[in-house]
Amino acid sequence: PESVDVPEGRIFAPPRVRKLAREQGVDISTVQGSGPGGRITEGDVEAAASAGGSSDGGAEAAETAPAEPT
Amino acid sequence: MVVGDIATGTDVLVIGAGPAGYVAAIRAGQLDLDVTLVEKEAYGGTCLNHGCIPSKALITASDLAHEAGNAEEMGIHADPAIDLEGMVSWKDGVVDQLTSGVEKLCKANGVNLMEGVAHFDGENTVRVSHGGEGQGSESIDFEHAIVATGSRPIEIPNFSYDDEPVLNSRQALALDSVPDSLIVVGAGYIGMELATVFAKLGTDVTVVEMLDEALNGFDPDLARPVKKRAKDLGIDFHFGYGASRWSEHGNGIRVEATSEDGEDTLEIDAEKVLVAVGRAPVSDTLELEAAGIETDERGFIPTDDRGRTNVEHIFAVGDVAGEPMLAHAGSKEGQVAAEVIAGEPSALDYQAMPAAVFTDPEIGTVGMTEMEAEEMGFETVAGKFPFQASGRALTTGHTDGFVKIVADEDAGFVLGAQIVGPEASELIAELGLAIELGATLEDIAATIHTHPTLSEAVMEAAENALGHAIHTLNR
Amino acid sequence: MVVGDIATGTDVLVIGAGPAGYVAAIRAGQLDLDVTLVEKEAYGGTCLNHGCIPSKALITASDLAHEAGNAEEMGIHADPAIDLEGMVSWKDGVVDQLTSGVEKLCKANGVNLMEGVAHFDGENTVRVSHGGEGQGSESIDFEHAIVATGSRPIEIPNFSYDDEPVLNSRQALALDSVPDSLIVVGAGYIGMELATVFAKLGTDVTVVEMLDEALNGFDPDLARPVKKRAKDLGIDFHFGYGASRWSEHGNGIRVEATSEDGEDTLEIDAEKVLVAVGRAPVSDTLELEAAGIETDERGFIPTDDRGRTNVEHIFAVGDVAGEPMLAHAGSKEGQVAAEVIAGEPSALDYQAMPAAVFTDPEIGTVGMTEMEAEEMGFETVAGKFPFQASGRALTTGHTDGFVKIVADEDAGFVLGAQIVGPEASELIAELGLAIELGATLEDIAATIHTHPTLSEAVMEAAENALGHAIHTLNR
Ligand SMILES: Cc1cc2nc3c(=O)[nH]c(=O)nc-3n(C[C@H](O)[C@H](O)[C@H](O)COP(=O)(O)OP(=O)(O)OC[C@H]3O[C@@H](n4cnc5c(N)ncnc54)[C@H](O)[C@@H]3O)c2cc1C
Ligand SMILES: Cc1cc2nc3c(=O)[nH]c(=O)nc-3n(C[C@H](O)[C@H](O)[C@H](O)COP(=O)(O)OP(=O)(O)OC[C@H]3O[C@@H](n4cnc5c(N)ncnc54)[C@H](O)[C@@H]3O)c2cc1C
Repeated sequence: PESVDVPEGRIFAPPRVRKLAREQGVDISTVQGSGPGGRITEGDVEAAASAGGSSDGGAEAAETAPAEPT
Repeated sequence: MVVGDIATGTDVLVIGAGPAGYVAAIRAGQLDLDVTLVEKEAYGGTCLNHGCIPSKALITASDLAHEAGNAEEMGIHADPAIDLEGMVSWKDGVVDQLTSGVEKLCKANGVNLMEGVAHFDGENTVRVSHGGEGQGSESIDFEHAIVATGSRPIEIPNFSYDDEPVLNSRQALALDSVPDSLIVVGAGYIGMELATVFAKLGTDVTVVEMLDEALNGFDPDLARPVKKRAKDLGIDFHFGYGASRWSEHGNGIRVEATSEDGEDTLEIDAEKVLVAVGRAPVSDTLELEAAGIETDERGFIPTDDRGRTNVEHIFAVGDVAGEPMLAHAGSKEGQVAAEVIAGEPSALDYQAMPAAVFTDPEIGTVGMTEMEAEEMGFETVAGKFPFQASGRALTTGHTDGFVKIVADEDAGFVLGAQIVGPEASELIAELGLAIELGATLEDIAATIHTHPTLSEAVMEAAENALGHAIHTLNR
Repeated sequence: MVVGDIATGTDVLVIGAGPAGYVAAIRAGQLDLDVTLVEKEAYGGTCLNHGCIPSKALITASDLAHEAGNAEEMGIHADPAIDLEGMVSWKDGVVDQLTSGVEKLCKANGVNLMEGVAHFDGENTVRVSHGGEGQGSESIDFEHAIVATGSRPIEIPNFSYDDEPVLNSRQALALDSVPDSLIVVGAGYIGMELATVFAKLGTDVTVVEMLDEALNGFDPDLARPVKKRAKDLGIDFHFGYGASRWSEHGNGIRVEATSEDGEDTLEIDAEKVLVAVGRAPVSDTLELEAAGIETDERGFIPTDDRGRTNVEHIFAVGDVAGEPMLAHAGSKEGQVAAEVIAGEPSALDYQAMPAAVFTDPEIGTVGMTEMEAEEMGFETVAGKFPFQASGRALTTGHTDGFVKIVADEDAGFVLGAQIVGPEASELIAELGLAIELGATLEDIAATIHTHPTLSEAVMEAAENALGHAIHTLNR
C-alpha cells in the first residue's frame, strides 16, 4: 500500500499498536506504516522489532525509544 | 522528631486526592503497589468539590429552569421559581455521593488513605501534619512519590476572596441566594460557564475581560455562538478592560475597570463580583526544595512524557504539572505515572486531548484546528455541518453551532475537530477515538450513524470534507 | 396511451422520497446521473413527516415539561401548563423546515422532482398518476429504478384507523389535545416512545402487549430500566394480552384484550387507543408484477448486498426492502444503490447497524450482544459501567442504566455495545465507529475522554472489561 510522508508530531497508529511499540522498544515515529493510507499496524511494529539491532534503522529506533522504566 | 511522630513507609506516596491523585493511587493499588494517598481537605479535589462537578450540576439545573420558562414556542407555559439554597443542596448531595464513592474506590483498591497536609522532608520523606492543634504529624518514607496538589484560583490586586462581595468560583458555587446582579471578571471557560448559570437564574450579569474576546484559546468561530447566546441571555460584555478596584456602593459594590492603556475607566455596580482569571499551581506549600524538585517561573512542576519530575523517582501529575489543566488530563497523567512506577511501558503518548466548555451552546474540541494543522506542515481539508440542518437538533430546539472536522488532505487522516452546539461535550468523544485510531474521513463517513441523532452531524461533516454530504451543500 | 400522457425518460427513477429514496436520489445526482424522484405525498416520507422527527420533537417537549414539573429536588418549582395544539404546531414547524430542506437539497443536487403515485408498467417503465381528478398521468422510461416506498402501520382486526378513537402513530402525533387516558397496543419501540410522551403530558396510559416483555428484540437488561421508569411515570402494563375489540363506553371507549390462550379477558376503559403493532411494506400498490419484481410472503422485496432486487437493474431500499426498518439503514441502502448504479464499488458491507429507542431512559445498541457473539462462536469478554457511578450523569439527575461493551476475549476486538441511559442514542456513535474500524478494548480505554461527560462511561466499560476500571469495581 502507498504510504505518505507525515509531518512530525502525529502518529497514525491505534493505541494498542503504540503500546506494542513501547513494549518492543521500537520508536514508532520511525516505523513505515503499511495499513490504509500509511496507518501503522501491529505487523509493522513487529517487523521493525525483529529488524531491530541488526539494521541501522533498528538500532536508531531502539536508541530513540523512550527509556524503559526502572 | 517531634512528639506524636510516627515513621512509616510506602512504595508510592501520592499527595492530593483530586482526579490526578486519586486515579494514580487507585491504579497503583490495582498494580499491587503499596500506596498511600494524603489529602488535606476533601477526596475528589477541586474537580469534585469545587469545580467540574458542582459547576455542571448548577449548569444543568439553571438550564432546566431557564428552558422551561422559555418554552412557550413549544406549547409549554411555566414560570419556574428558583430556590438557590435547594439547588445548592442538591448539588452538594451529588458531590457527597461522588466523593464518598472516591473514598470507597480507593479503599477497595487497597489504597491507604491519610488525612493531613504533606510537605517534603527530603528526597524520600514527607511529613504529614494532621489538622487541628496538637494533632501532631508523621513522617513517611517513600520509594516513589506522585505530586498531585492541583491548583487554586489566582487573586488579582485589590480583590481579596476574604472580602464578602468578592467571590472565586468555589464561593460562587456555594451561594445561598441568587444575586440580583453580578460582575464576572474573566471570560475564560470558568467565567463564561458561571456567567451563563447566573444569567439563567435571573441575575443581571456583566462580564469584564482584559482581552478582546471571550474564551480566548478557542477558535473564534467556536466562541462566537456562545457570546451571541450569552448576549441574548442579557449578559453585557466589556472587552479590553481589567478590574482594578472595588468599593462599597449602596447595597452592593462598585467595580472600576481600566482599559489596557490605562486611559479609560468604567464603573459597574452590582451586588457581587466573581473573579475567574485563571488558576495557579499549589506547589509553594510543599517544600519542594527539600526533595530537590524544580518548578518553572510560574510554579508549575515540569515533567517528561511519563510524568517524571527532574527527580527520577518523583512524579507530578494534574494541574500542578501545568497545561492542559483539565481533570481528564490529570487522570491520564496519574494513571501513566502509576503504571510507569509499576514497571509498565506506559507513556503520555496520546495524539489528542479533548476539552469541553459547558456553556450554552457547549464547545468540544480535540486535536488540531485547521490553522494548527497547517502550521505543523499538513495540507488540510476541512468539512463542516451546521446543526441548523440537523433533524435531531431541530427537535430539541437547539440549532446553534456546527461540527467541523480537519483532516490531512492526502490520506484523509482526521487531525482535529471543533464542535460548538448541543451535546458538543459528548459528540467530541467519537472524534477523539477517530484521532487515536488514525481513522480517516472516509472511515467516519462510512460508519452508519443512528437517525435522528446529533452524531449524524459528525458523519455529515466528514462527508462534507469529502465533497459528498447529503444534508448540506458541499463546498 | 391515455389523454394527457407524456412519455419521458430518466437514467435513475426513484420511487418514494423518504430517507431511503431521497438520499438515493441526492447521491445519484451527485454522481451526475440523470435522476427523477417520484413522491406521492410529502418529501421526507414517514420519517420526517410522521415518524422519527415528529416523535422526537414531542419526546423533547414532553420531557422538558415533565422534568421542570418534577425538579423540586433541584430547587426548581414549576407547574408547567401544556398546550398540545401549540406543541404540535411547533413540531409541525420543525417538520416543515426539514421537508422543505430535503426538497431544496434534491434540487441543488440536480434531482428532477415529480409529484404523483408511481406504478410499474413494464421492466423499464413506470406510470405516474398525478393527484386529483383529470390530472392525468405520465409514463417514464428508466434505465434503473430504486423502489423506496417505505412502510405503513399494520392494522389489527376490529381496530380501523378510520374510526376516530383508534389511532395509529401518525394520528397520535397530530392530536390537538392531551387525552385523559390512552391505551397503547404494542410495547415495541414506537409504542413505548409514545406511551412515555403521553404519560409525561399527564395522560393515564395503559400498555397492552401480546408478548411477555416490552421492547422485544432488545436485550431484557436494556428494557428493564425503561419499563421501570415507565411504571414510575404511572404507565400500567398488561403483558400476554392482545387487543381483540373495542366499543364506545361512556365518553370514551372500552377495549377488550384477550390472553394468548384465549382463556382470559381484560376490559380497559380510556379516551383513545393507539395501535402500534408493527409496520408492513408498501409494495402492494406498485404493480411490481409488471416489472417482474418478487416479494417475500410478507410483501418485502428481497435484495442482495448492493440493494438489487431479482431484476438486475431495479433496486429496493429502506423499509420496503425489510429489516432493519430504520431510517439510517434506508439512507445507507439508498446511498449504496445510487453508487452501484453509477458504477462504484459500493456495497452494504457495514459491520454493525446502530439502533436507538428514544424512551426514558434512551436505548442505543450496535453490533452483537454477548449472547449473539457467543452464538457466532466468539469467546467473549464484557465490561459494564453503571451511570450511577458517572459524575456527569449525577449532575443531570439521570443515573439509570449502563454502558456494556462486548469484545472478543482473544484480541479484544469490540463486537458490540448496549447502552441504556441518558443520551444513549448519541453515545452509541463512538462504539459504532470502534466496530467499523476494528478497534479493541484497549484502544477505547486508552482514548482520553472529556471529564465530566457521559462518554467517560464508554471508556470505563472498556476498562472494566480489561479488569482495570477506575470508577467501578472490576469483576
Ligand atoms: C469552577 C471550575 C470548573 C471546572 N470545570 C472543569 C471541567 O468541566 N472539566 C475539566 O476537565 N476540568 C474542569 N476544571 C478544572 C479541574 O477542576 C482541574 O483540572 C482538576 O481538578 C485538577 O485535578 P488535580 O488532581 O490536579 O488537582 P485538584 O483537583 O486541585 O486536587 C488537588 C488536591 O490536592 C490537595 N492538596 C493540595 N496540597 C496538599 C498537601 N500539601 N497535602 C495534602 N493534600 C494537598 C487539595 O486539597 C486537593 O484536594 C474546573 C475547575 C473549576 C475551578
Ligand atoms: C412513529 C415512528 C417513529 C420512528 N422513529 C424512528 C427513529 O427514531 N429512528 C429510525 O431510524 N426510524 C424510525 N422510524 C422508522 C422510519 O420512519 C422508517 O424506517 C423510515 O421512514 C423508512 O424510510 P423509507 O424511505 O424506506 O420509507 P418512508 O419514510 O416510509 O418513505 C416512503 C415514501 O414513499 C412514498 N410512496 C409510497 N408509495 C409510493 C408510490 N407508489 N409512488 C410515489 N410515492 C410513494 C410515500 O409517500 C413516502 O413518502 C419511526 C417510524 C415511526 C412510524
